[in-house]
Amino acid sequence: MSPALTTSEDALDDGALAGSPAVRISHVHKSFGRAGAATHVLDDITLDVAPGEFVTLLGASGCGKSTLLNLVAGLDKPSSGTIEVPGGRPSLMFQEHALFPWLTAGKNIELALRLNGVPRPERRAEAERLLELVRLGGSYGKRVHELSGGMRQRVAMARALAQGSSVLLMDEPFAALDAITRDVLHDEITRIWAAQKLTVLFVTHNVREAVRLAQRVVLLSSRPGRVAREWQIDLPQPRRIESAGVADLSIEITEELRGEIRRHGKH
Amino acid sequence: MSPALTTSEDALDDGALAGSPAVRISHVHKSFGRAGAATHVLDDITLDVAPGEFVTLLGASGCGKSTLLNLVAGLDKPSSGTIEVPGGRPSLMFQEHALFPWLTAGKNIELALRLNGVPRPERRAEAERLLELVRLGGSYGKRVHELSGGMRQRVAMARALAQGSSVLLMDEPFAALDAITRDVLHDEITRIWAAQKLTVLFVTHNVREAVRLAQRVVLLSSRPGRVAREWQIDLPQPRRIESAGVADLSIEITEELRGEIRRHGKH
Amino acid sequence: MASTDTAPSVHEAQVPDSASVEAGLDALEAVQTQGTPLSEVLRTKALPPLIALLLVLALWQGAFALELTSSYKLPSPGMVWSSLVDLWQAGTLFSIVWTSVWRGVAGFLAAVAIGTPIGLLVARVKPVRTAVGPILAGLQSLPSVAWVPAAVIWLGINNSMMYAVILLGAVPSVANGLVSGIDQVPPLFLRAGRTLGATGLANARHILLPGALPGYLAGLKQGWAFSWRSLMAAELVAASPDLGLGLGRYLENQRESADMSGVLLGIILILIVGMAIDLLLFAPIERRVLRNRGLLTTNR
Amino acid sequence: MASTDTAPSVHEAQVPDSASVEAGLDALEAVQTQGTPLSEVLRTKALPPLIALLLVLALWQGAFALELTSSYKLPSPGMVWSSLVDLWQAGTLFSIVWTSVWRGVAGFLAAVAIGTPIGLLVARVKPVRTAVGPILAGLQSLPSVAWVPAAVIWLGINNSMMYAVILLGAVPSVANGLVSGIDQVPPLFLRAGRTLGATGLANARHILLPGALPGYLAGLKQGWAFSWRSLMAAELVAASPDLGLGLGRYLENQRESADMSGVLLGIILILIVGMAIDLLLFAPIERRVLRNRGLLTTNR
Amino acid sequence: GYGSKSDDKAAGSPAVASPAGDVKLSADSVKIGYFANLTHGTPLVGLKEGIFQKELGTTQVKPQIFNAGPAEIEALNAGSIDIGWIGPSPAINGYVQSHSEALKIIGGSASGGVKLVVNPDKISSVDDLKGKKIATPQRGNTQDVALLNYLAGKGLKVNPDSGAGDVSVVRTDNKVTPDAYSSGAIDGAWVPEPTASKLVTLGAKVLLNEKSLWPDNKFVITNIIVSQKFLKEHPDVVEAVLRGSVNTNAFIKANPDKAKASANAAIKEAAGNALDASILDPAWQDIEFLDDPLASTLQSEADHAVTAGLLKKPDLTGIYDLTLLNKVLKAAGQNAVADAGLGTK
Ligand SMILES: Nc1ncnc2c1ncn2[C@@H]1O[C@H](COP(=O)(O)OP(=O)(O)OP(=O)(O)O)[C@@H](O)[C@H]1O
Ligand SMILES: Nc1ncnc2c1ncn2[C@@H]1O[C@H](COP(=O)(O)OP(=O)(O)OP(=O)(O)O)[C@@H](O)[C@H]1O
Ligand SMILES: [Mg+2]
Ligand SMILES: [Mg+2]
Repeated sequence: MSPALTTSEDALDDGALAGSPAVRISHVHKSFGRAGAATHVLDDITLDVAPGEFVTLLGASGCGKSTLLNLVAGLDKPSSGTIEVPGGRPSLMFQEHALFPWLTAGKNIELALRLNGVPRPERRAEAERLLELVRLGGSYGKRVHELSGGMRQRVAMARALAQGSSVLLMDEPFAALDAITRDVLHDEITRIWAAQKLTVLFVTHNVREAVRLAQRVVLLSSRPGRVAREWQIDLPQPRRIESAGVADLSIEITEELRGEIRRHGKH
Repeated sequence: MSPALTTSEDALDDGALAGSPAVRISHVHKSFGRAGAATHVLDDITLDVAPGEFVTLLGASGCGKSTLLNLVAGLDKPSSGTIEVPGGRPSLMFQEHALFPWLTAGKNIELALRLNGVPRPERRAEAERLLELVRLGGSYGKRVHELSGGMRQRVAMARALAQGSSVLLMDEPFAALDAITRDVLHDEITRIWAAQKLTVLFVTHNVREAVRLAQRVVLLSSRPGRVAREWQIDLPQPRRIESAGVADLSIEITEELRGEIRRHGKH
Repeated sequence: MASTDTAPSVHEAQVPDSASVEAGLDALEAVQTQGTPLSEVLRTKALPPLIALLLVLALWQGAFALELTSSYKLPSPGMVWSSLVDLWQAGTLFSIVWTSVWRGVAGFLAAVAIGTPIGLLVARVKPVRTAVGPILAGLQSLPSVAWVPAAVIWLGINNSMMYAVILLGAVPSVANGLVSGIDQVPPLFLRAGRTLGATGLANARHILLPGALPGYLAGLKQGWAFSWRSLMAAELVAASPDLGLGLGRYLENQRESADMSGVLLGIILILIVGMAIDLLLFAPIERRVLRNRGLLTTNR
Repeated sequence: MASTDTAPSVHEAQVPDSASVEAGLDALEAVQTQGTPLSEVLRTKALPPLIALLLVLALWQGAFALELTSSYKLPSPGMVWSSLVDLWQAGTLFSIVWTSVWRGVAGFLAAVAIGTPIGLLVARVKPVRTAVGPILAGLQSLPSVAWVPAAVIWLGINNSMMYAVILLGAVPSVANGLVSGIDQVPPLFLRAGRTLGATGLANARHILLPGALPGYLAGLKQGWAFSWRSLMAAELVAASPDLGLGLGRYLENQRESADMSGVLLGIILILIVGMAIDLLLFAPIERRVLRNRGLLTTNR
Repeated sequence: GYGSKSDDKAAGSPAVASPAGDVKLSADSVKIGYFANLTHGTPLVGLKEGIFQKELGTTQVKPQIFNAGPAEIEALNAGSIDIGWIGPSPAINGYVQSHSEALKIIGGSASGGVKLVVNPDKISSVDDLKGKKIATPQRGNTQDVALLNYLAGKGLKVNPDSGAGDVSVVRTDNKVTPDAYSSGAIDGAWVPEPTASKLVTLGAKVLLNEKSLWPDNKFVITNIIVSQKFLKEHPDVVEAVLRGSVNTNAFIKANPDKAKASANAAIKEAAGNALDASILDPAWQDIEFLDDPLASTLQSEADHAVTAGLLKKPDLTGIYDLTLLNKVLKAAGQNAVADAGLGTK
């Protein structure tokens, strides 16, 4: 990998060295269930995310990615180890859209704005802007059950952005989207990330997507989840998902992922 | 495209000509809501699926793929037009897993077996076999909330297979799966389809996946949903998702899809 | 099967014979939803209750005509009707109904105002739950009549006594309804609320209460039933000009004078009030809540 | 916030001051779940109710000691205790409690058996719903005492009269609970059931009832409250040697002899039975149902 | 149309407002409790005819109508009523349970009006009672005690708590008793008027009139009680009410038919329905309205209750305070009444 680090990454590294990462995960273990029949899900995860960094998490189904995101969001407690998010409670976009069925699409976003302290007169316009951003202009008044699967995911993404936190956690945000819509949103999220200097921790199953978006790709192993390997992605932005650079790296990572999965037998 | 049709496809074409498709969708319109504020979702869809055929449906997010599958499954009524499924109620795998939270993973599958008339002594073994198939051996006793997103999808797929209907409708069954697990399941579903002579109508966003699996790819346009174009896929099975043939066709279809989406502006 | 049972006829044909009764019912249910004309609305909404009413009246009159029992035990519908006419002409009908309804509604609203915060606390604060939860359940199963002596001794015979009895009957019910509503809110929504930064009151207002609304509404309906029944019990204790003549008292008076048609009229009036509150207050709210959440896809 | 409020301390520090009360409550809730030792269980489960009990007793004794009112209006805990001792020594305590509990439980079970199919029909068959739904709501708000004369005329003074009154009180409640439970079942599950081929009874058994279980349970709890209260009302009206002496009758007897400590003892016994049924019957079922569905992630 | 038969409001209220308004009493109002029942004929008639109001002047009467004794005692304890007409057993219970603090009996009002009525098809004489079901209104109330005492005298044993024994004693609300009788759930009842006469209209026969068991055919059925606090604070008001009571009883004796109609009208006003003549006439005839509280019969009733095992030996000393009554009677030129040694010391 070429050492063509961008300036922003330099700054990030400095920040990391200065001891103030945006997310610091140290020696985190997590298991579910009672002592005897516990499932050990995460095992000694240590990971720092620098402010303004875009990290994607890859791993087999069931390896513990969502669990890790929940821990970082403060929704669950690690069995041992510590997690620090100095910038305050992160925004989280759940794997299952988690939109409130008693509110319309627009009102779901407005609720996030409201709890984020946005004054009432601005909320409506801001909500419509965010809907426009996820290509759902005109769906403001739709109920959750009137949206298609992909539309729900996009509303959830808009709501996560509305939370306005500097750390953004996203759990497979584009899984239910067609390639074209996804491409558009890739561009948008990269733009927002750069413009607002967000720190993003992004879970995906799509290796190309991971490479397309991230500054760093982290591969988790399964049972228990450990950090198996990391890649610094030094390809220049804006990248294209079809580009050869992305494809080459994706093949390398996929091979590694395949190896990880094979090592743990059938799961 | 080479005319390398397999024998089974020949048989299908004969069946279709003989006037007995497994699914016959004729001039189906579907709109939601009351007269004034109705959303017109599907517009004059006509589509026959021959017995034993594997058809994938592609289309932008929100174009009406799930709606069409629901109609075929008999869960909703077309506003006009008719749908016939002579072979009886099809199996449907929902986009949102739809597992019953009051049952364990295994019991969810056993319920399908039971309603399908499988005698009690065989159910347990059959359920475990199906779980093994979706690489979830050992998750029999897990509750739905204890499964990861991808695991839920796989249990739902196992449950759909347990229904034992000759027509199988699948709504983005592999959206939440990592590439490796998905590859394995691609092989499994192709094997089962061939072995049990199933008729499959399969919705996906992943163009490569569509090409990898299908005998025919149907592209739906958006707002309202219409059949925009169809492709017969004549690549020999077993195919590999990374193969050049699949990639080439995928690029062609993606281009077409992009055109479709562009034609309807931002949605 | 309102929302799911709309399979095209081709599917319908596959319903096994053994379930044909159910299928028949299903078919009855599968009402066309789009652009229903007025006549259709009347047919589906007004007809069934009307038929039910006529059926009951016919059975009643039939039992009377067959002289199954003497007329003082079972008066005819006509006799009850003339009791009603008497009450109408005496000019007391509305005041009787209104006295009770007003008191019941006021007491119920107070019970909601008190029961809701209690329910929130019990549902969300664990020590309060272990300490207060069973007490609420116990209170709920304590008959109102048991409270009456205590309430009378402490408060005297007046409106505050009535309200105390209503509250003791209805508050636990409202609180319990909210608790079980909150228990049923999917944890995903609670977590989503948390990541949105909803804590304390904001959490209650934006997540817990709307999330628990369907269950809470069920609790409110039961709470209304308890209010109304407790009120009837309280009205029995004493009659005084200050308290006015309510429905419970009216029923008791008819009972004392062994006027069976009056008793039946009282029962019917109480029934009608209960039904009216359900139809005019709870049913529309419930329908709206369910529809907004996509739990109700056809119109009822 | 049992399931969501377990943020690491770093997050905890960001809770704004204004919500500190809530935060305190949250902290109280955040109980460690893994491998809780017995002492811990006792502390979290037994302590709060015990404290609540002691608090009530202290307040009561305080009110008595301050002579807020004369002792025949508010007897001391000690006086109630000696009433209990009397009852114990007379050897009638258990028979009194048992007579009522047995009758109440039997009536309640019958109400469940009758109310469940009615609830299913009302929830799923639209004409039945429009016709019978409001009647159920009306019946529910009809006080049990209103039924007693009719029940006596038709059935006499015996156990069937008691059961009739209990059923009329509890059946609508159970049925309504089931209806609102079914209304809350996400349509996705109904559709899933349908594609699995669950129709008619199979649908009820495998999809509707389990799907509606949390709401249904809430209805059952209210149904029990109605059963128990109706039973008390029925016992008040008539006592015959055949019927035995139940709690409601005991309470009324004490009231008639103006024995306030006896009245309070009666109230407390009724409360205890209500709490016991909740703690021993409903709470474990409810906990299990919620836990199985992941609606309850920490142990209560 | 609506309200076309409503009573003229003025006609419904007591005839006389207040006399020349010479004396002003110490209280602005007095709350009086009673049942809308024939044995409470004194307050029914006296209030309807305005006899009380005449004596009370500007002090307003606030009537409060109860169904049952316990509720009235509770209301007295709560201060919701000051003076009440009530049967002997709730009066005794209220007095004893409050350790002599709550109330005093300050006068009598009625005697008689209790009968044992039975189903003639099943019971033709006292000897047939064995194995039958006889109703009383409440466990331990006056009629219940009387029945148990009577049965004991005939050698029939009954468990006082459950009512089981040689005769099944069914304690049931007076309102339900006629229903229970017609459904065959009971074979007879020892009940006060008008329930007794109601049963007779349903085909029952009077087997025994309770007054025949008492000396002079007299036993107390209704007393006047007052809360001790009120008696201490407003003796002038209590005296005025007693004067009203004495005058009413005299009025009833002088105009039996007018009084009967007046009582029935008061019942209609309170309960919405008047009694049928077939019930009213025999019942009214059997009740004697008098000022004497028949203190000795109260003591006997209590003794009977103790014998039957329904009461612990009560200390009734001080339950009566007949000073005011005797003062009123003396002023009216009548004889003083005795408190059988149970008066205030
Ligand atoms: N509440 C729970 N109780 C028990 N086990 C759980 C619970 N939550 C998650 N697990 C287990 O933890 C493991 C990791 O789950 P997680 O949801 O983090 O996976 P994931 O990496 O997000 O997978 P996917 O890509 O399929 O979403 C799974 O094996 C799952 O069964
Ligand atoms: N119950 C409903 N009421 C109103 N509109 C609905 C309803 N169900 C679906 N729609 C609308 O129909 C359109 C198609 O929805 P559908 O779920 O079929 O899309 P889809 O092709 O499956 O999309 P995706 O790929 O995102 O899942 C959407 O615009 C949606 O808003
Ligand atoms: Mg996940
Ligand atoms: Mg879809």
